Amino acid sequence: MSIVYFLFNQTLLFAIPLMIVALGAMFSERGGVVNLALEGIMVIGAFSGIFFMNWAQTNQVLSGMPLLFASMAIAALAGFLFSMLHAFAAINLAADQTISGTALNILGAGLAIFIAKTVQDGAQNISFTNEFRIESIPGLGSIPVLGDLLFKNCYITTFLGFLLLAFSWYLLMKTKFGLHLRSCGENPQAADAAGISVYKTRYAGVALSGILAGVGGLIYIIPISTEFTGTVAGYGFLALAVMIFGNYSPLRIGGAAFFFGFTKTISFAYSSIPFIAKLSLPDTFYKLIPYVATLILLAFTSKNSAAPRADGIPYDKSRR
Amino acid sequence: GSGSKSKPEIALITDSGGINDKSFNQSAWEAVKEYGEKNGKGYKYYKPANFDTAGYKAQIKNAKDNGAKVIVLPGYKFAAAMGELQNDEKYKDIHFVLIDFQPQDAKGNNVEPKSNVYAATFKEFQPGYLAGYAAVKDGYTKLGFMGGIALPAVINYGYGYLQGANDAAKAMNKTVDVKYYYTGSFNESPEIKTKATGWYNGGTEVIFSCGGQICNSIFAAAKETNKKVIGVDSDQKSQSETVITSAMKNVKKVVKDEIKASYDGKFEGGVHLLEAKDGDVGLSPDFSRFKNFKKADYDEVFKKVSDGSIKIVSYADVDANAKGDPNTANLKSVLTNVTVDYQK
Amino acid sequence: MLSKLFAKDGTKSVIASLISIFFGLVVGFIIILIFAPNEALEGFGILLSGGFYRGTESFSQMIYLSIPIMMTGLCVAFAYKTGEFNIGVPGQYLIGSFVAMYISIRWTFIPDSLVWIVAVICAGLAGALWALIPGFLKAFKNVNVVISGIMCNYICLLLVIQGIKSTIYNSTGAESMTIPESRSLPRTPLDGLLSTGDSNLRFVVAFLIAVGLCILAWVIMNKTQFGYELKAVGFNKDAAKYAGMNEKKTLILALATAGFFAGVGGALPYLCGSGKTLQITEVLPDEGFNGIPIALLGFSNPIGCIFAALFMGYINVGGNYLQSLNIAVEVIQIITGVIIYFASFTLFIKHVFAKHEANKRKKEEGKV
Amino acid sequence: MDDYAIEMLNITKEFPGIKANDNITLQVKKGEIHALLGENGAGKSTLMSILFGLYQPDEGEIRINGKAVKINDPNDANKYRIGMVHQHFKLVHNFTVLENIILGIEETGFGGKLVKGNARKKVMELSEKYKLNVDPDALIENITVGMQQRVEILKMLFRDNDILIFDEPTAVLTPQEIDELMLIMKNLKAEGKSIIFITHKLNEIKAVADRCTILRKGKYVDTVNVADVSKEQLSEKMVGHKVQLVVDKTPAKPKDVILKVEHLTYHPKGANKALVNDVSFEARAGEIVCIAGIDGNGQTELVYNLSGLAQPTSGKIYLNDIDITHKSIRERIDDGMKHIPEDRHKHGLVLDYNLSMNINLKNYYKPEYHKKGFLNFEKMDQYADKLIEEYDVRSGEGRKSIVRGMSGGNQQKAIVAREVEANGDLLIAVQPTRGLDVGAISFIHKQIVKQRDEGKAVLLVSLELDEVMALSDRILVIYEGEIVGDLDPKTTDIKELGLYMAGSKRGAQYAK
Ligand SMILES: Nc1ncnc2c1ncn2[C@@H]1O[C@H](COP(=O)(O)OP(=O)(O)OP(=O)(O)O)[C@@H](O)[C@H]1O
Ligand SMILES: Nc1ncnc2c1ncn2[C@@H]1O[C@H](COP(=O)(O)OP(=O)(O)OP(=O)(O)O)[C@@H](O)[C@H]1O
Ligand SMILES: [Mg+2]
Ligand SMILES: [Mg+2]
Repeated sequence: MSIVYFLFNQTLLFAIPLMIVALGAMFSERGGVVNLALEGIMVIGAFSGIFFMNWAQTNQVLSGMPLLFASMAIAALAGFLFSMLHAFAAINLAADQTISGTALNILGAGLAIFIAKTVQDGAQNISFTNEFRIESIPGLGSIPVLGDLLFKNCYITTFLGFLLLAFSWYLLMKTKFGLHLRSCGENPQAADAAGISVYKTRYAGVALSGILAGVGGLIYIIPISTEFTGTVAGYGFLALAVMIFGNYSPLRIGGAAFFFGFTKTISFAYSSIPFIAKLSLPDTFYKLIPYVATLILLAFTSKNSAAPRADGIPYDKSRR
Repeated sequence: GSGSKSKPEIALITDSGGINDKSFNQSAWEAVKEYGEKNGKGYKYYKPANFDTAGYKAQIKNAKDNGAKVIVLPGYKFAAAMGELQNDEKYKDIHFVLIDFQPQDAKGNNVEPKSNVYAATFKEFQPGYLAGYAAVKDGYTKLGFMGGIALPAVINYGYGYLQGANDAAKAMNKTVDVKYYYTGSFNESPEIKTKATGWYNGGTEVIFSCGGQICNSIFAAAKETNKKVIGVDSDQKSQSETVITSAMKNVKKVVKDEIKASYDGKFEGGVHLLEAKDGDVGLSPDFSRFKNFKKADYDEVFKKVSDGSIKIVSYADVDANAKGDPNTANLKSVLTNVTVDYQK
Repeated sequence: MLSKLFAKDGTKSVIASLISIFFGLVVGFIIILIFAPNEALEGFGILLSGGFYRGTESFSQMIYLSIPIMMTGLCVAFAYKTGEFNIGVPGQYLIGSFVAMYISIRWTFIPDSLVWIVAVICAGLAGALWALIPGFLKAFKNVNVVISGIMCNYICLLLVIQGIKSTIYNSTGAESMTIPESRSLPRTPLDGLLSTGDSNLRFVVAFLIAVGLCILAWVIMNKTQFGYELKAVGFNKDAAKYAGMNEKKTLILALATAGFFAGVGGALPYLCGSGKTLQITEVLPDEGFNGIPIALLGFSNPIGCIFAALFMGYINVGGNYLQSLNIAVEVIQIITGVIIYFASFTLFIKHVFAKHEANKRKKEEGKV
Repeated sequence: MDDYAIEMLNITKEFPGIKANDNITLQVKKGEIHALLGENGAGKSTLMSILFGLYQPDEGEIRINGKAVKINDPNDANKYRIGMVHQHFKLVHNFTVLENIILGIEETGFGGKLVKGNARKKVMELSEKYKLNVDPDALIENITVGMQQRVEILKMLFRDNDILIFDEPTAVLTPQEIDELMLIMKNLKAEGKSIIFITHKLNEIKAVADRCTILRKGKYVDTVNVADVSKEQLSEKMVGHKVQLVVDKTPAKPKDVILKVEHLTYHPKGANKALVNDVSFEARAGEIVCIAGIDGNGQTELVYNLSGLAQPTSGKIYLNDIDITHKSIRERIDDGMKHIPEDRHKHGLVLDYNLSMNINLKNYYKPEYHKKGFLNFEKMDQYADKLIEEYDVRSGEGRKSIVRGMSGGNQQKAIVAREVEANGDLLIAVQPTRGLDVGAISFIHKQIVKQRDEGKAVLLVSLELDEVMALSDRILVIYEGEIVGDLDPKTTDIKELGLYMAGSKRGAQYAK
């Protein structure tokens, strides 16, 4: 049984940050702005969050959960500000969104390392102490099965992830804002004619993606390391893939993130799963699983892509 | 910035790794910096624009053009470049300190360093042995080894580790399981963390983390599962409370010594094989995180290792095609009390 | 005469790119000024002198650096014309590198002087084959090229690592072997003239191949039926289909052609006698991703890619020399990012042009 | 002084390179239906977009009920109770009818949650009152174009608008739907609402409008009382010279069978019934066979099957006795199929290519236009210039013009030129005059008749009964994917045709 807990736990490790960032991307794209800048935004989020954390920990300003939340707020803010560059280009200047997204990826990585090196006398890495893991949540941790699955050896960010999933679904599908956002992604002319400000709404979509990707960058780093080295190792692009895989809809994005997280886990934890370990295939074989499985699944599920119709097309009032 | 204000006489050039890689680059940089600051010499860190022999050569030349007198080069990647440049008259007045490799010719064969080239290689299998020995002596029977990339230095640590564990087990009349893996990277990642967590969950008690920043992920895994880690290269106990000991090679000391020798006019080229005997490798001096293993136990085994009365199979003794495989015949034959689970 | 030149779309793109570069440099200067005020002027001077900073030595470095990114840039640009964002370029590049290395090192039955030709062509074909995967998935299964490209990159990476380990592994360095100089590209007198610092380099032929392929791509795109179909598919898939074009075949062929360019790009730097090796670390090659900004800065035009790649090489060489001061090299990345960011405004800048022209025309009409 | 609901005074609006509106004045009285007439590109939509706040005028003033106002965006328009049914519907395809109607003026509850209860009630009431018959929960993509238009109308009614703008609402409707729309408009007028009605169809103007303002090339021409002028006078004012409204046509002399369709059935995956069901017919050289029917009865799919854009489930298609059922589109073109597509923007043109490239869209691969794969641009341009001249395709820079910037009418002319001039015995023309002005229509009609007279078979698919009656030599009526009647236009009338189209009558040979 403990193997199940373990697999679940590790799946969360991959799935939660991917899901949060992918949900962010979803808001941007459902509003009609392609956001390739996720990688860069994640880096900026992680950088500022960890930078702040490092500062707070060395100066003993904050600690524990308050520090985690403060760092997340910083990461969110940084992600938000950074994403505004994309929004400005994509929305106000009708820029090619692929180009501006790529630009921000380069810029994000450059800025994070440049600043780190400059303020740390040449050192690129920013270290932090992980004081945020929860051994067991009092009460909840002792619930049979569920307690072991969710409430032991966990991070508050896991619950935040689930909360965000629910929130994203509600926001997109059930609220006025969601309706406006979706209309701007599908048919901005219609939205405009209905008196909705396409620009403002799209800004909001990109802003949400910036906030979520910023936070996602931070919580990607916290459980896996003790320092931030200036990269999120392509997880921004993976999040984009998860978003497309999840067909731009919140619940399916959740599913896609967990599928990907699970196959990732299998590919690195196979040696702990007795019957798979027995096969003793080469390591590379297992490492290929998540990518090959995703491709195969995509081949079967991509016929009816639900990409928003106006996704990536700058809104120009006068073009019909 | 990564250097001093005055003319950089002491230069460090890395390959693709940076100066806080928690590995030899970092140790070497600390040495360069400390020496430079203390003695008022200019120092500088350079990273090549492209990571190939041409790029390394260009950066070495750049360092020279900027006034370097001592150039420290950690890592095998510089072997070909040094093989060429040491024959170049223009570089004969510059002292080179090479860490972990010696110059190579165009065919990839090692060549003798010239008198201005100090090539330091370490017997990593010795601290590796000590680490394995100490861990088993301390009572651990389920061990892990995670190397970054199967470089000779990394392999040496691993092979020594297995043999140390084996000898301790033999002495205690036990058998020991070791999981053995090269992560294929010197950087942290969720994948490595998952792998390590998987091992810990499967019963592994201590993992020898042997590859720069992968320790970040292994520390995180150990912390979550309340398990232990053995650090590498430098004393890593301050980086995580999960570190019980570190298998060290004293890159920092060597670099500092050689820079000093250069300024003191005592620089001596050639290949220098650094070992326990001279105190250049060993375990970190603090034994407080062991349960049973004591300083006295260490001193005893250390003596045997350094005087050569224990023979340790190293990378050099194994067919190069093994690519770091711990299951080669001559290694297997000595591992009587260890079962190695090699995940390749 | 001049005004006619200015009215051309191409000219506008060039001007837009130049404006972007200008802004990128200004921002770079400001950043240097903020973080290293004392060295700002000197630093910026080094940066601007770039490929000329240390004479032929840096000039040859610039050329050498531009070769792979010119090819990956061309790859991205070519696919972009069919409307696809080929983010799978690192994989196509990597597989080209591996195939070229394997052939040069292992196919000893081919004479030394000819092996580079086989290596380059096979590397291109390997890149093309690898690009077929996203191509087929898109054409027949409607799989988004971005996501299949990302997946294929990782798959390729893992396979290549496995391939290196089992064929051309150098255990001392835990990396691939190097291609022997004798089996590299031919060295021309010009190589000797340019690479004063390095007697092994042979990048001139590589550069000529790269530039030649860019020109070839331009011809394909603008002068041939295939190019006509390719752009039609890129602009309007349905209309292309209606007109009897096989839009699936066109898409697949276009991606394969793009992959070919990336594959060749993967081969060239390893054949330059620079001692470059393939790593077994699980990191995708930078040269692949760096093709994206090249394509974008070159406004997806093959000829534009030549200049964009040279420019990138230029400032990267300059950036490298910045290390002599206390300015982190990443300032180059920041400048590149800013340039690309401004390049995304091309449409806006062109718009400003259009407005300006309309105003001018109005004034002229007013005179009459 | 008259009681004007709306006055747009001396409006000027310029786009890069063109004055779309040049000092135009439009005055609409309270409670009248005011028609706006003009050729393609005359500036009607632009003027209305200004009124609706989508564009800002460069010069001029707007007054509502005598008060000068500034309309910055559709919200302002809504404030002044102006509503608009756009030429291209402004509906979100994957939203429900109800969601589209409330979009922008939603009611929300706790936590920003959408509350739809009241809106649904109001929509149902309005739907009932005006007999619009909409299902509030249907998705837009699943309802017919006619129904979509009613949603647009409901949107205005839901917002309690008093000034209603209809931009070419009838271009996409069936005769029955047009009649219903006219009725709805009259009802609205009776309630005191003011309506601006844009159309190219003169009899619609005669049928409902009180007054009519005519524009030509961005300039104001005249405002007239509809009752006082004839159709001919109207069209003359519109184009600036006399136009002939009826098609000159001699009786057909049908010869060999060119197109033969046998038991063609098309049932795509996911559809719950066959969209084309066991259709058989022939078209001969020298005749115009028309497929008539209400939109959405399988015409589009039938043509897709014939042209190769879709693969039939069963049945056979022969062109000149060659079985082309499984041939590629390219092969069909080479076998002599010419096709004016229904959707000129989706299929007919590569909007970002220039005119020459578009005219040669189906030529470029032919031997005379390339040498070993290299295009012969000179030849292509020559050919383009010839067609541009012959068909009077107007654009800013001739063959170099990017087609996206050309007016709809000229875009259509380019397609007609390309298809008509191509070699081949069969011309399939789908709604070739949709949304075009009389001048353009009569030109295209002439070309079609000329094709017939040159001995080609013409298959015309049209929703416009006037066009069907004027052009066809035989009429096949399609209903729910089946052919239900084979009629002779000389012995039938619009009324009877309507019965067939509505499915309430079937020809003897098509009895079930
Ligand atoms: N956004 C725009 N940018 C540039 N030119 C435009 C734009 N919109 C319209 N035009 C030009 O303005 C003129 C008037 O266009 P408008 O759409 O008002 O015509 P219309 O009378 O509605 O024609 P139609 O009957 O085809 O709908 C046309 O020549 C058109 O090319
Ligand atoms: N971006 C644009 N630039 C220039 N002209 C434009 C632009 N968009 C539209 N137009 C012009 O505006 C006019 C009206 O466009 P619209 O798309 O309504 O065409 P249309 O003739 O009504 O055809 P349709 O049958 O598709 O409705 C056309 O003359 C078109 O050329
Ligand atoms: Mg119009
Ligand atoms: Mg129209």
